[in-house]
Amino acid sequence: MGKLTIGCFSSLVGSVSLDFGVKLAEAAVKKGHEVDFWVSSNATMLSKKGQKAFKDYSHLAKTLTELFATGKFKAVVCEACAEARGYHKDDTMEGWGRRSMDWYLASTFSADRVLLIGGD
Amino acid sequence: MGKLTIGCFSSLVGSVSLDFGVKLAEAAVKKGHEVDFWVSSNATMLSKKGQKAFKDYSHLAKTLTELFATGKFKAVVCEACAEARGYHKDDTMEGWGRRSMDWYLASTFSADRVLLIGGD
Amino acid sequence: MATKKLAFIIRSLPYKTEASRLALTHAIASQTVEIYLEEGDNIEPVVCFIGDGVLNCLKSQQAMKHYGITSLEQHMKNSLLLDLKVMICKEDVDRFGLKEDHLIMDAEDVGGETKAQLVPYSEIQKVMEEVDHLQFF
Amino acid sequence: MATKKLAFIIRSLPYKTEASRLALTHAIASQTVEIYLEEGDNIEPVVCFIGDGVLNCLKSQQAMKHYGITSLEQHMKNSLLLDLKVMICKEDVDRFGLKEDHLIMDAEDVGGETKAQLVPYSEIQKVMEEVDHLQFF
Amino acid sequence: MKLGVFMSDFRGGSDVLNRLSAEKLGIILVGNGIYHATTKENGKSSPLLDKSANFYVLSEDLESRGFSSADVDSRVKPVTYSDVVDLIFNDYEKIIWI
Amino acid sequence: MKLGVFMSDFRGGSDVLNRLSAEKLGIILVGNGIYHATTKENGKSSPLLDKSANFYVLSEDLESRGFSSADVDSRVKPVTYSDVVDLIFNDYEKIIWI
Repeated sequence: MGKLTIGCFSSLVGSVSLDFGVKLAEAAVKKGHEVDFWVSSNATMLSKKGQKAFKDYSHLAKTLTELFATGKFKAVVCEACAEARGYHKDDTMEGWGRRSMDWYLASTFSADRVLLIGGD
Repeated sequence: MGKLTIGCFSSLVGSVSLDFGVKLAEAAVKKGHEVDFWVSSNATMLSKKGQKAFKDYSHLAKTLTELFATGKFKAVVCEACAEARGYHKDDTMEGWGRRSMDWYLASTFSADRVLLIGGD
Repeated sequence: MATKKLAFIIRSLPYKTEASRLALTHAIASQTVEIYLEEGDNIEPVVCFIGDGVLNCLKSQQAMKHYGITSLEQHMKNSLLLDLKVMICKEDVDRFGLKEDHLIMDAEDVGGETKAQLVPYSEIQKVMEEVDHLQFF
Repeated sequence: MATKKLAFIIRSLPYKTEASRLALTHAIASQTVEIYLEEGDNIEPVVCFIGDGVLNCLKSQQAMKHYGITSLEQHMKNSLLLDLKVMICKEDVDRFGLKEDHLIMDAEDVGGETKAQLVPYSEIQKVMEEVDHLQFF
Repeated sequence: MKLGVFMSDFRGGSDVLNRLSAEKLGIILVGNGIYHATTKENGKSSPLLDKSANFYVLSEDLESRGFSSADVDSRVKPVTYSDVVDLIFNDYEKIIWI
Repeated sequence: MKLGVFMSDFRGGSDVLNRLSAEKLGIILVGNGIYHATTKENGKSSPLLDKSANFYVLSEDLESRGFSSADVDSRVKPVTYSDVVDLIFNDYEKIIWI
């Protein structure tokens, strides 16, 4: 079993790149791997508490909660990216950490595989 | 003097398309025109209260406040887009309205010019 | 008493960005725009798919099954159900080797009567000239 | 006691998306990564510009003046100031008709000693082979 | 029609732009669209500039990316945000963003 | 190196991908990258498929866009998220997203 670090850097809420990251994490954890998940830039909002489910947006909160419960999934949001968007610590969804970018780099140190999901 | 309706549909926070929209609105208002400004999708966060100024993000809050003060600038955010992102009414920056999409269409009815800024 | 025409020209692929989805949801919002307008005034949307945008019109999109989101197919059907004018560029459909049979041309399964139109680009150019305002997605 | 190498390959144009900015800010974050690691362990970033990405390296970017945001120029200089390894693909620079003189090759004006390197693509390919993990922006 | 097109992209959108026809056509290069005005590849200017149209480029976006008016192709006129407002209201009736 | 590439785009990124060389190369078409596997233009398949590599396409992304395995070029193998995890850990050492 290995460790996969996924970074979602500028993937949008509303695109399916973020969904890809979460679904890949889910599939990896199911197979017994460990996953670290980092979001920054426009992916930041994935970690916001109180997202309302609409049929036009994928709603990933439930999957994330299940992933946290496995103990094999860590997720952290870029602190500065969140603050710049006016989204503060109290609004963070349960389970998520808030750290600076060096957390992501440190996570890659012990990772067997690293996938950075960039793009628009 | 005319009326310009600007829609920022999927422009990102962190791209310069949103900045373009706000700066164009500013230039139009300075020349005596009236501007209606609509944000939806990932542009929604422009209207969020409490955005912290970072040097890596353009900080448009000050310009918006000045624009509202002219009385020639109306700005409205897509209600559903905001709720989907977990950003609720109390968090809306002063001056902004929250409406459904038909507000944008109605604004185009009396507009002399309409510019939809789309893109990634 | 006036009607303003508004074109929604969709040139983007679906799902990567929200562009085509937003075009359709905003076009559909024309159904409730009257609450903001004077008696008798109205907005008439026209939706046109050109370039890569025609790939939004493919049948059997299973976005709800896999990602839990409304497909563009569903949005197109809703548009037709509400009698919106929907045009698809024939040259682009041909370029991709698609047939009318691959495309969402009606919303009969949900009780719609209006059909989408497969038209040459020149017809879409005419729409662009006729409408009051143009928007590209 | 180990050092892991991490490549940040930048292929995107600046400003439209945050991709190139995020690459540099994350590469720079390697300066403080030790707080999360065991004594003696470290992360060594290498930054490479290829394709359209080389246009991030142009001098005289006035993004702060016009948009109030740190320019990619500033981020590149910060990277050099912190002695990060920065490589720029020569074939792409040539393709755009640019000369070394157009590019940010050092951070001397802010007291930096490390220089950027203008190298053939084959050198960047070598970096990709050497590093532990690859990331494309 | 009198059509003003904001071109904000360097690598995409040309297919759509090439097909547009208008009695009067203005193309305003903004954002990463400015590279069409400044950047040659293998010695060749952007094919976009061969289209029959009035070309403008937003100075603020030029300068943000490290260029100045001196770098701009002679077919393209540098403009400010204020000029753009006048173009929108005085010269073109419909305006789109690509 | 053994390099796995996630190709998520239909219109961009090919320039970068074409230059990559690897002892073992896998290209996994995801998101709008799936059109490379399914869509011909003027009767021609995507030039991407001419590259010497192992090609995969994510079934979920195919089906979301209205395609099925029957529409996929014979050079490309449909895979699930679970298969992708195995490709990442067993077949490739470095993985990138374009």
